[in-house]
Amino acid sequence: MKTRSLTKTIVAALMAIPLFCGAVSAYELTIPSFDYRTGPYAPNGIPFANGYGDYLLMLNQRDGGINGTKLKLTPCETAYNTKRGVECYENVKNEGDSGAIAIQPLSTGITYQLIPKSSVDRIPIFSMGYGRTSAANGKIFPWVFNFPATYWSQATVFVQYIAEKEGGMDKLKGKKIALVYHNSAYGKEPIRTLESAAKKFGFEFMALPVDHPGQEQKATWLQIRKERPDWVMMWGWGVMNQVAIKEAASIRYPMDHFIGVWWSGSENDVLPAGDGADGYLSGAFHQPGDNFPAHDDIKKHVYDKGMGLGDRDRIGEVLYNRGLVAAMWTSEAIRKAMEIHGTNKVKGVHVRDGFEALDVDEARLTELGLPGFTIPVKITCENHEGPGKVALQQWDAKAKKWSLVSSFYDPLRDITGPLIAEDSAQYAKENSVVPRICN
Amino acid sequence: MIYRETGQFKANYQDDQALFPIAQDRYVVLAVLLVTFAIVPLLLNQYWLNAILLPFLIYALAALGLNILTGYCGQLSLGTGAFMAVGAFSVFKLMTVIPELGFIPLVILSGLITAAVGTLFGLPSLRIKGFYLAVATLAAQFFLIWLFNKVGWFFNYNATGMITSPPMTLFGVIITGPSADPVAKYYLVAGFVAVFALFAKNIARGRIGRNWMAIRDMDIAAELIGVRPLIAKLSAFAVSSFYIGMAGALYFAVWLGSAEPTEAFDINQSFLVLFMIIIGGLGSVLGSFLGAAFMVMMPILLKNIMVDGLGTDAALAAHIEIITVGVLIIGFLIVEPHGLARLWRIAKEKMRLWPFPH
Amino acid sequence: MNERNVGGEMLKVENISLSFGIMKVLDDISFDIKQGEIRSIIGPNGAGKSSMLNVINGFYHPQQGSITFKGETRKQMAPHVAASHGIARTFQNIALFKGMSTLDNIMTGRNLKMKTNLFWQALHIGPARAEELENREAAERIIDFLDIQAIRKKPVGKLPYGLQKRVELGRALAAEPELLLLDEPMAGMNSEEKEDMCRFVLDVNSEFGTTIALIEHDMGVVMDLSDRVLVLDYGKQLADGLPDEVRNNQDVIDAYLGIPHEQA
Amino acid sequence: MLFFIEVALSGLMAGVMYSLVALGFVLIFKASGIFNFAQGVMALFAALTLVGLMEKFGMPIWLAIIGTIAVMVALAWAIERFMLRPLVNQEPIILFMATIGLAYVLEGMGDILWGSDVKLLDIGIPQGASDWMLDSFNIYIEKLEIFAAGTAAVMVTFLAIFFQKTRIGRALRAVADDHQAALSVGISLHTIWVIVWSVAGIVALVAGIMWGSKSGVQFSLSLIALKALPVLILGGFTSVPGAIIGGMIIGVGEKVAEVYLGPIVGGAIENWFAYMLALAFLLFRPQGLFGERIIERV
Repeated sequence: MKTRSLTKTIVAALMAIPLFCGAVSAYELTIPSFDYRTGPYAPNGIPFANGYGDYLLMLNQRDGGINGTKLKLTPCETAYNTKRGVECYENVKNEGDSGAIAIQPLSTGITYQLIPKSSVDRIPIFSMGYGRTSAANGKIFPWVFNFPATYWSQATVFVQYIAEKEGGMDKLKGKKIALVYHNSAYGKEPIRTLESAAKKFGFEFMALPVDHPGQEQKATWLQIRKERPDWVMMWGWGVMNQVAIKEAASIRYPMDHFIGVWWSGSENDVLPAGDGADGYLSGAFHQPGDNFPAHDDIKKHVYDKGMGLGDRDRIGEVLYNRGLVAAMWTSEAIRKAMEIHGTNKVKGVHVRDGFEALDVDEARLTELGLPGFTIPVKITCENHEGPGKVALQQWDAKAKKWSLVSSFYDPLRDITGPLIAEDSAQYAKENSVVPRICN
Repeated sequence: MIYRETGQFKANYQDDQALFPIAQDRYVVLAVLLVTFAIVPLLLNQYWLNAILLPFLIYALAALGLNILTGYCGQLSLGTGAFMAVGAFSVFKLMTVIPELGFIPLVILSGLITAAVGTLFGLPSLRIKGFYLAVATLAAQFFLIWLFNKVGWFFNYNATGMITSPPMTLFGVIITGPSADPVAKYYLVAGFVAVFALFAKNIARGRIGRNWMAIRDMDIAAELIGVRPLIAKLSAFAVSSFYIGMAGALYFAVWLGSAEPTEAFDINQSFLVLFMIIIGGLGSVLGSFLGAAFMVMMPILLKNIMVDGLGTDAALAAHIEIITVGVLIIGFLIVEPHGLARLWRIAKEKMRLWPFPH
Repeated sequence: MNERNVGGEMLKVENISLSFGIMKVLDDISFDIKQGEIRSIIGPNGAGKSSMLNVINGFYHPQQGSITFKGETRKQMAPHVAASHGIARTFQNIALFKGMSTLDNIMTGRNLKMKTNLFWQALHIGPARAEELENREAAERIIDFLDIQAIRKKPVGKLPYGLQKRVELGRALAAEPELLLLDEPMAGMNSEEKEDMCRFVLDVNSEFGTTIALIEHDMGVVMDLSDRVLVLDYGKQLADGLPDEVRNNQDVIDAYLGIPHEQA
Repeated sequence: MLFFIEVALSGLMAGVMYSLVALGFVLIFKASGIFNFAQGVMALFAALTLVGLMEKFGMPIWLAIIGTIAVMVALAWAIERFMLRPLVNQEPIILFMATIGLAYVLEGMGDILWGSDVKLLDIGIPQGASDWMLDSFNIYIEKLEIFAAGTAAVMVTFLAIFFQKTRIGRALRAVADDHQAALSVGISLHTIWVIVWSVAGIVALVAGIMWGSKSGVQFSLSLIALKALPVLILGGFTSVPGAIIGGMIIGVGEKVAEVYLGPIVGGAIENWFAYMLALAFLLFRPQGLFGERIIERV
């Protein structure tokens, strides 16, 4: 039992450290960045973190932060691991004089972990298109924002795209659609939506789980070979994506009938499959490529000064741009918060209001140097999902680039709506949350 | 205070049997308990309670459990993660079904459920030994996790299979859920750990503990002096799983607050706890604590030094951290294969005899 | 030694045959052990002496033959059953619990005398505490008897060979056995250690009235200690009788002089 | 029926892929009684090095392979010198732990040296489905896996020759039995360990190449170790043929289970089924299919 005393000494030593290096002169806005540059998912984590960080650094360099208040980017390595996520959260939440003002957990596990805490610590969670789908219900999750579109919306969009290709919603009847999913909370997300869609439109739905990490998917793809579904959707992550796409190619599955969620649609995922991946589709809510003014600013103000987080030539990759768009919306929310509360010394509690009043339309995007980069987003008190619009992008193996091949579809709210209501209600019940009134 | 036992004569075996025969040890333990329960909560901020002390205590409990099985009874197990999951999901179900029972009974109940499961998966140990057994316990690891991930009943049929611990109170104080006060959580967990560490020590130094060690050191001889391998091994699995189960329950309900089987209880969890007991010291209660402290704090310490202190880039820091952990582990095994606890004991012996070399 | 009262038959071994695969270890062995006597089993290496003991306390299961212990006849019994019926033993190459202290090793020997359940043990109050104490006293009596007080708390792994043998004897005695099987208790000891051990064996036999079956190579020791001697060679029963008879038995002499078997 | 054959076949193939990893475990366990948990990470490390040498230094494939082998040998030497030698005669579990520590070190080093993004590994191993099989029998088999099976066969033959015919090989077998015997062969234990770990390193390289070409070289590659463990206990820690046969049994078993049993119970049962299968075997042969018999004496 003597350990404890020993422990104390260590703890004392530990405690000293943050004291030495927490002091800041001018008021800075602490924006934590939960990275995972190590572990099985690092290949996806790195570009996102780079995009997220680069954009914020660019704001600092170009405009001296937001309305003249500098941003303090505080990276913390989570390795996509919930336990480390806790440590990161506790570490950053009171960092600097603003405290963490908005958190992008970048992991379903960590998001679920933080959702209850957010309301207590009054720090908004911006789980951009991932995390808990029913958090779209702002009445029950005032502190969580998952715009621009949830997994469930995305699933319904894929169904619509399929219908369009098949020639109308009525043509879905009797079709067979398979879902290959990462056997985890994240991967299970779309199942209910697709099930109720299957009921509604009369297509046959089969779900095939793949265990982490998913290097060996023979069994899964043999089943697909046997069942011959007309379309295959994939909710994959990490090495699972690459293997799945290769397998699909090997069994000569038509790539233009294979649709991945937007976490299954980066360069990393398709390159290993080479030409086989040509025509593979995936969800998207922003443009790929680095041909936007904002990218030029990043190169000019960040990379030319040698402050870039990644390689210059990987700017504009899909996941890089996703990080960038996340940073953009976050900074806009901060701007909004300053506007609403008439101060630059904002904290998490203010930024939440900023998120809730967020309104980034095409005009604003153009001002930000991102014309047509993504869809206009308007958040309201009850709807934290925003537009819920999703488009599809397709991989061109020759040119080695992604490009949007569809318009932005609206989700089928008559399917997602009830599910969201139900799930958020259950959460409210289990955790005795009283829905707030939105006016 | 010099560490001496001279002048402390044992009039009868009673005193000699005492937990800490040497007076100074008793003082130290009392001091530690005092610090733990009276001073720490005042002294430390949320970060230290939530991010370091809670996990440290909870892992210490898990390590105690594994140490009973591996350290005392010599049965190598890699199923710790899964058994923690059993505890976590049991307590989740119980909290949602019969919360009126109160939190502490629920945790103990989940421990008992885990004990049952653990005993079941302990059965192969009667036939399989060493690494074969270790790998066999992985069957438990993968199967149980799969079960909790697939069967809706375990997570009340929610959309994702993610379980979230509902708020519960103890003596009117909230101890689970987001609004629970870290200090309250800390007291709860520290209380659990202190009590069950005492129990573990008692069992270990009694008949049952001796039988476990007999099986560990020479199972044949043990059998020939009337120790029944069946009972000894299975009881070790049961008690061990009981501890691990409670640790899992606290880990989920008090510390994490929400968990997903495939990630929070994966095989790395099993290895982490195994590390703790090896680094800390096999067959030592103290070692379980030292090991847990080491494995929980060292990475954080490294990270803080490198990132906050030296301003190393987070990714590089993370890589260096992994390497350092690895090197330290190997280094420790080379320096003292019997773990931190042994180092401590040696230090004590030295103090005891000081200044005389022998 | 005649003042010792050697009673009736305690153990009877009849036509025991044991083989591993093709290798025949024991071939139709029959003998008995009387209450309170010191019975020796001798023979060259590989004669099957240890195997015989293993059969007696149930570690090996013979293909043929039966064992009668205290009137009960069985073909075989589980080791822990044998132990609970009062058969204890020591081992040719020491089988102590290396990780444990001398005291704990001997306390483990008391295992069968202790009953309290896990719950009481965890609390370490009431029955558990009382039981622990009374057995501790029993253990201490043995420690005094073998006078190893000095190494009470020492881990046995580090003790010198002779002492380890002594502790192992202590562990066997702790069970208060009726039949004590000693497998080469004096192997690898110097003469004075041997003397000590001899004394202990005799004392155990006379003071506690424990019946003893021992395997030993040192003929001198055997002839001094034993009431009767059984001789095994290549798993066969070569001779059985009083020390002097055995000493003058031609086959035994041949066997020991190592005259090739087939000629003998 | 045809489909069943297809499933079984791809099971066999997958099994061989596991065997490639299991082989490394067996070699080291056979010669030094160490359960080398780092085997998976060694495969990753080897593959990373290979790719790194090809990309960063633009080496031709053959040179890069030689370079990687050199690295693996150097690694083996370092491991022996700085890890095994100080830990000689320690409890198996201690050595096991040490190898996990080693795994961490290699993982970190790999990341720092070569970065942690996905790398393509193309050394001209045929990829994709075998069209001939697909067209003429409508059976789907990966060319890569056929190639892997061939490689495995070659490797096992080599190892067999190595163990039976060469002096070092015999020495290795001797060490497995007891260390004194090894010394009598006239080779120091240290040398033997360096050799064993080098061989295991090369085996790891082969495994790394196969899995790397299959799924790209990245961290997850190290996790195939977990796929190799059931193979290991089923085949026996000390048997080279065991690793191959075990691999095939596990491969077929898990695939058939996943395809036919999976849909009924909700899928993704491969992993635990493999372990359960191995466990079931163990209950009948506690030392694995081909492991040496354990005889207890007192």
